[in-house]
Amino acid sequence: MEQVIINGAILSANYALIALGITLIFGIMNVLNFAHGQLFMIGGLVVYWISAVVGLPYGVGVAAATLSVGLIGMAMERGLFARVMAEAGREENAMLLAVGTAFLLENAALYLFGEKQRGIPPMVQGVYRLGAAFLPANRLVVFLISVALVIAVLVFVHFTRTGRAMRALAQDRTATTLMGVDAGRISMLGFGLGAALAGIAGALLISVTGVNAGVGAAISTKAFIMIMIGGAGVIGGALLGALALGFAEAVGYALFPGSVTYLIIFVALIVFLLVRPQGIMGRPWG
Amino acid sequence: MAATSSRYFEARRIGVSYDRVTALSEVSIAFDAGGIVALIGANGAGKSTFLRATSGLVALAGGEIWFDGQRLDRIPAAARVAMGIAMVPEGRRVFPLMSVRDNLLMGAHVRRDRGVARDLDVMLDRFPRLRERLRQAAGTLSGGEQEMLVIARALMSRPRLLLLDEPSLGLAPIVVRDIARLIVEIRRDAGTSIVLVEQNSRMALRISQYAYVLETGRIGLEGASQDLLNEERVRELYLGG
Amino acid sequence: MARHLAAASAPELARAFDSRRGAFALLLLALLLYGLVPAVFAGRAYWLNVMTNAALLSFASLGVWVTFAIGRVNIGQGAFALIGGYTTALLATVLHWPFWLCLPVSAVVAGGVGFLIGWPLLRLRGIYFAMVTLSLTEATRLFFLNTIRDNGGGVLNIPRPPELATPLAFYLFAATLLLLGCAGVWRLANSRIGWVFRSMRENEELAMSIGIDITRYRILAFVICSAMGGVTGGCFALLQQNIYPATYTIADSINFLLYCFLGGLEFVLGPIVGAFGLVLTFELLRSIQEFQALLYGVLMIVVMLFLPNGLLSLGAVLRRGRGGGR
Amino acid sequence: MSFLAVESLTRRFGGLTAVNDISFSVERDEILSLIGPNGAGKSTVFKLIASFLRPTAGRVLLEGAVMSGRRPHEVARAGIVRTFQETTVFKEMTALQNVVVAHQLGLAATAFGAYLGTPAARADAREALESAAEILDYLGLGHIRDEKARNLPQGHLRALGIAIGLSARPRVLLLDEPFAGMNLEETDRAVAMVEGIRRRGITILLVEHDMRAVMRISDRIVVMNFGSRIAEGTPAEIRANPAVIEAYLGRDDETIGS
Repeated sequence: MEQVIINGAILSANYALIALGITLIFGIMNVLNFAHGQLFMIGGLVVYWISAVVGLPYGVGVAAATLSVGLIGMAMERGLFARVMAEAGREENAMLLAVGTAFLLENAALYLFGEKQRGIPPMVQGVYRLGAAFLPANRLVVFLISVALVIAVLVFVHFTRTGRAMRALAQDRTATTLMGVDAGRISMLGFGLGAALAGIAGALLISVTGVNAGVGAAISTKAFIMIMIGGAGVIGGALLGALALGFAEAVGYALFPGSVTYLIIFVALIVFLLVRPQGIMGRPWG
Repeated sequence: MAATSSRYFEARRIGVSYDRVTALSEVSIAFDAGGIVALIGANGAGKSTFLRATSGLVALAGGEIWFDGQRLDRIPAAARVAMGIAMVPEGRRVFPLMSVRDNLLMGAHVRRDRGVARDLDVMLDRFPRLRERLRQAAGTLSGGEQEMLVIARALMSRPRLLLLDEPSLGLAPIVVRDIARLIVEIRRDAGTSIVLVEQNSRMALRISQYAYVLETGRIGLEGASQDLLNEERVRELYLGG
Repeated sequence: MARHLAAASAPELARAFDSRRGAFALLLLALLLYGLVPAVFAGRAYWLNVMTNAALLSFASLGVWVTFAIGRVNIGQGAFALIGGYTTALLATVLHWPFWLCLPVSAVVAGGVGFLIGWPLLRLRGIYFAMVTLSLTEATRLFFLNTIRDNGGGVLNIPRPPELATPLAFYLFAATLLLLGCAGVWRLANSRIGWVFRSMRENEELAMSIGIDITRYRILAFVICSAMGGVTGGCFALLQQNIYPATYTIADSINFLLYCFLGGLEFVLGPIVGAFGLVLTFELLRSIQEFQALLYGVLMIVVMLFLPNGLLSLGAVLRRGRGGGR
Repeated sequence: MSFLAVESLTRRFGGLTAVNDISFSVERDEILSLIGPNGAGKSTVFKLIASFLRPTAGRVLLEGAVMSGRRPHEVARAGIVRTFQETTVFKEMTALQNVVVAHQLGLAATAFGAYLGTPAARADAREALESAAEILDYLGLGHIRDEKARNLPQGHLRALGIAIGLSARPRVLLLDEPFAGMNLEETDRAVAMVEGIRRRGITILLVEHDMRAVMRISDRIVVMNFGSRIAEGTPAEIRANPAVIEAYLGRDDETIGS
């Protein structure tokens, strides 16, 4: 039981980074970022390259991952989505562009890193015991960093001028422009921040589970599940979704063999959406 | 056309089209600093479009807009706020999920000076209802409170020109009276120039000095508000005389 | 409706409903599929196989196109291909039914599942529908992975009927299927039902206000789509003589969508042009193996940025460009 | 028994009462207008009658049959057809296609029959086409029938919206602000058009701001403010009603002024 709680908390914290990122992007740009898992994957592989190949400290790797994935995100916004949005075309076109980007990033990673699962040694050694449960020190560190980052993001969007503008933009683009906010710049920053969060999540998780070039689709799917549970574009919803998925996974893996857990999660999710199409905290859709 | 304007605000023969539909054509409006100008007319006459063109939400199809000696119509919407133009859009567009406080702070987005915290306090003194609800999500306020909030939010940018789009829309008469009083006070206290678009033409004509009547994208009538208030044609337009 | 309008009234109405060009395009497609492809690739098993693949993928994408027609982005076609594939596989290997019986049953089973879950699912719109159908693909994969115990959830050694033993025979079968599907969907798109679909895509409220039972038509579109997915799954199971849970993943569901987009959503031929175009591009890029996938990705993005209405809109874009130049 | 009866209709959204205990009735072949300031709840009443919203309390009856609780397409089939404000048409279709598509009621052939192209379906298509052409000509849209709706100016779009509504063979047509944004001349033409529709034997319920047009066209007027009915009567009665004047122009308050 304790083990399930510990595992659930660790998973939830990491997932929260992913969910916050994708919901930020959805809220601001109204784009479902199909490439989110690929951004996660690139974050992990950059850390692998910096620390296992080049040999620099892990911290440098994480910083490099954050920065590079954030830049990729900003480039995606500028080069692809801002253009599609400007033409006010179909919402689906932006979605499909994200699919194309996912494909591109995945293949770039395959070309550069191959198919192999890449991992790096844990940052810290040792295992703690909490009652009947085990808590590896490395996972504890990852957990603490994730929680700290989630709090930092919450503080940023709630208490800074730019963060406020991002929230405003997600709620009413026109009214935000009327406040004198440069919507283009804030969109780019928001997309960059959302991407960077995915990158950090990957950078942290590579020391726990490892990352390979093909992991993107699975991560994106998890990200979608989380925002569907919580409601797309709502920050509190993303955190709720992360908690729900993290604990559902932890409980499921403790009770059922392998893939049954996700089968149950998907079926439960579909049933849930039929009852509550807009998620727990979401805005009504359409 | 002159390369500048001697008036504080001047729209010269401006036109606006949505897709292929003409919303405004050859509209000229000019006024000097420190007054209230009313724009009245039927639904779809182009009143809101005029405000949207002035604030930069829609591009001009023709004509020029000058404000305080500067050509306005080529400046992006966001930058116009920094120049001192604030617009309160139709339908009380608060940021519904943000707190009242955050809504007000959004209004001061363009300001970098230290006076923001003090202005917030001043604003809350002026609107005690908003102080009571400072941490509440703006979407939960009543219609009248939301109208107060969006006007206060616009004032947070310390505008020199305030554009108000139908502030009385759907509000109880008593609240309309409060709003009207507030608009008069804003002009009196801060010397802010105000363009007021209204369906409630009597209220608009009462508190403004000069007024334009828009009819399907053109100016049908203009004059001192006092005169229009007694004008038979205006009465007719709104009561089916 | 369109053809009868043409018969019933002046030719300008035929133009208004744009039916003749469609008939012509269908004829051209038949010539290409039955004439050009066999003539060029006869005896080259590899290329015939590629063409068979493209034809079957087109067929499944045509189904997805039908859900696009009602304004829904459907990322669930992989689920129905799996359902159809497993239906055929199990009926053929366990009950030893002949393929020609398995295939229609696959369509019915997949369509039936679509019918049952379509009613609640189709109330969702926009990204929520897209995400829930995506979840459906994954849920279906996991379902088969967990219910079929042997061979990692796979069904192997599916017998092929002697009629379809050669690559050419199988190709001709797939081509025929595609032509039938295309003619069927084209007829649908131009019939009263197609116009009802179009009206729902544009504005469901307005459609309701003129008395259209949008729930019924939504389900109709989804069932057609699902059944076509089921048929595709059955055919692929036979072509490869096996099926695994991983035969159709989210990536495949997304690919069906991509074909529609790349070809153009405004055209019944869109998914076919998209599928053949992408499959062939992929094959042609094989010579530069190393960069194949990368280039493929770049191409996809470029097309979507510069031809947002699909490859088939190229003609219209060029015409407009020339008109504007003058 | 009234033709269309609205009985104690109430609708709340969360804590807000948008429509509060509204009752009125419309007689056959009457033109009844529902007026009131923005936000008075007219549109909500409209949606409640067309069953696009469910009432919190109260009901709507057409010739004694309860409509509330039925789905919108069923209510349309029963004869209550609504139009939408301004530009709600099928934008990517031509005017003719818009109106032909709207001919979904009273068809002889089933959908499957239409797919196969049975003789009944062919007859349907011919009838729909003839009727569509007639409606378009009648509303003065004959010359633009092959134009894509999205390219049409607003006046034509509004007429097209009405054409779509007429195609559904309504017995009661609910018109949502048909005169909004029209100049005097356009309004005159539109008023004549609405009167013509009434002559076709269609009862009309109108939501409108343009008082001038409303006064001319209506047999009776119901005035709403803040979700409640504040007056009902003939145009002459309404014009003389002080409550209505206040609702429209605001109170003549001498304390406001400069």
